[in-house]
Amino acid sequence: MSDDWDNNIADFEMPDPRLSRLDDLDDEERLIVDIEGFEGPLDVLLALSRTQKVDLKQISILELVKQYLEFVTKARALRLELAADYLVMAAWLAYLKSRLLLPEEESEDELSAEELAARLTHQLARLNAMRERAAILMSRNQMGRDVFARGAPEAVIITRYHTYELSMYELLKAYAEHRTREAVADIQIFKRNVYTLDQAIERLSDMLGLALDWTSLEQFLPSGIEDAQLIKSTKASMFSASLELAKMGRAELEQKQQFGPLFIRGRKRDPKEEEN
Amino acid sequence: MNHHEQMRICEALLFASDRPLSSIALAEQLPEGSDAQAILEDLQKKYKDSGVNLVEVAGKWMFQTAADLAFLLRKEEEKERKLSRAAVETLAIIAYHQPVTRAEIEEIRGVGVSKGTIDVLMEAVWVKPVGRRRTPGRPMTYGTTEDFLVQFGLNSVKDLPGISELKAAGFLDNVNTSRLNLLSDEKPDEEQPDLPMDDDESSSEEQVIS
Amino acid sequence: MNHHEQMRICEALLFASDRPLSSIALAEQLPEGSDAQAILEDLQKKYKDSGVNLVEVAGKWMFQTAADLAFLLRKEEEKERKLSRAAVETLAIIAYHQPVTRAEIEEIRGVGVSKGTIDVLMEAVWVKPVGRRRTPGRPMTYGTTEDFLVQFGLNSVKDLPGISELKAAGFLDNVNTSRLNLLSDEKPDEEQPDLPMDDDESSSEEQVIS
Repeated sequence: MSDDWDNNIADFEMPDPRLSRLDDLDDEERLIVDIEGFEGPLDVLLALSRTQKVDLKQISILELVKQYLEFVTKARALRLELAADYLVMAAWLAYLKSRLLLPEEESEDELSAEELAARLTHQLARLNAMRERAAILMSRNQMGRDVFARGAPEAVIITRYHTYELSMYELLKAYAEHRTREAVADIQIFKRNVYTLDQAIERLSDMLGLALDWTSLEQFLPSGIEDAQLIKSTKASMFSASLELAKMGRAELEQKQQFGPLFIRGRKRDPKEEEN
Repeated sequence: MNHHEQMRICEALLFASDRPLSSIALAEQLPEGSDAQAILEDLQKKYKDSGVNLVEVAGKWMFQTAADLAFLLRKEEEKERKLSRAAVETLAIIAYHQPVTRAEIEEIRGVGVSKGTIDVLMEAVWVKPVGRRRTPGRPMTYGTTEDFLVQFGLNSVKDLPGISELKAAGFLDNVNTSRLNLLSDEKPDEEQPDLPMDDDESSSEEQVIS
Repeated sequence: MNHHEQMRICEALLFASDRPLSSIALAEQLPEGSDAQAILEDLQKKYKDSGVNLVEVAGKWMFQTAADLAFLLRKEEEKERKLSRAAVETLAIIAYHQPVTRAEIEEIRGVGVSKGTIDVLMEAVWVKPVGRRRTPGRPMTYGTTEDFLVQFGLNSVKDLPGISELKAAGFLDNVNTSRLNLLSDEKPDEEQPDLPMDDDESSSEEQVIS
């Protein structure tokens, strides 16, 4: 392919006459600067290469680069926020151009400029070929458009492997929908009706001031609670509160037997402890 | 247009039509002055000894399997059944999360799974019990079958598209955008190539607490 | 059972179906030792000049209206799936390059495949996931379906128009998907588990006939 490719570096000692050709083009021959109409830089390059009206293998990379850079400059003037893809391609083409114009350096790790250019040409030709094939494919006689199957098919007995009909599409769709639903599932956490530990400590310490003798903890439970859940919660919190107060040295606890009633009484503050 | 050409046209029209056609309807497709009736009779003769006959029913014409070959045709009521939505979703969850217990499926779906749903999938030979979970109660776990892979042209369940691939293919797109945002918020690009189902573990945290 | 009777049976079965039937499926309905292939060829000859032809698509057989009558039958008002240019191109790339990953499609087109493009092709049942590439990330690969072959009247993907020319031009070689490959000297992926075109599309999922 590189044989066909006609950008011999040696030819470019003098300004390439072809480079000036673009300036002579009529306006209508030039690519209209319309980014929206294109699907990315490769698409633009392909369209530009077509304006050279030659076999894609024969395109002049230098002219192509020139046209592309001009296109991008104009497009940028119109729309500052030109997509990064276009600018990356522009930068790369500018680099390619410079390498094509400069004398070739011997380098082992880098591809030669010709190889890079050939690669770009190949990519453009491949895209072009796929487009042509796509058009050919779509112009074939299509089932349901040009040719038709039996309009009123009759069911046939053929050994069936499956009784149920389900396509991959339906399966994936179902899972995706499930995932989507799940992602937004409203999580409702109901506020539980609880008697908090803070409430219990506050109530217990207030009441301990009044009862200095042993008193069953049960007696301190707030009255008038109907909700079974809340009663449980109150008991648990009051028990924890009693332990907490005992730990703080503000109450004493006593239990005569296992599972027996728990007695509590307030403890006078020991002045010595306070000092510590 | 000669007679043979006209016969071909009628033949094609009758073949492709999803209902019987009248000779008047056929005549409209033929050059003026054509004798549709004669053409139809010639066609009928042509197919007389074939596996398919051209018959006239209620003044209209249609192709029909020859009566003596009716045994080849399936009865209507054996028509393929469509899977229910719940079944499709359950199948998808089993495929992605296998081995999975019924309770886990219910947890993932957030709805109960009736026994019939799994039965239908087992009847279709897409799902089978694959073992028991070593947890209290030793619940049965389900997985997909060889037939499942065959049905969907997969080499292995690992070939099912992962979440990011579903997203990329546009499957997670069509629902509504606010939902999509929520979904993509959790983790932008979780690539879970090997086990597409693994990125689902978080679902257990979404249990309703009451 | 004589040859004529066997022909009638195949004729009836094929005529009754709107999907292609394999010669194996047909042979199952014939007496043992019948030469289904020979019967099918005779049937094809019988219908050669009719308005309906017996064609071989997707490696199977079906009756369809004669291609030269398309002008008469073409249904334009039908909600013909209007595919976007991107979708058409993507379809062609998948067809010619299969199995192909999304990244490879993007590389060939030089632009990202927007969400929904592959989705649309999968919804039309022309494209399906066919497996995973054995490369890092195990990307999903796509291929075409039997429906695709039927739609475009192809016997197999090997019959895609101009495939040998494309191959000769090197257009179907491995696609280097490393970003900005133009700059890098990376060799294309060595690993290409399934040879693009030698895969015969014969997944057994397609044996279901309705």
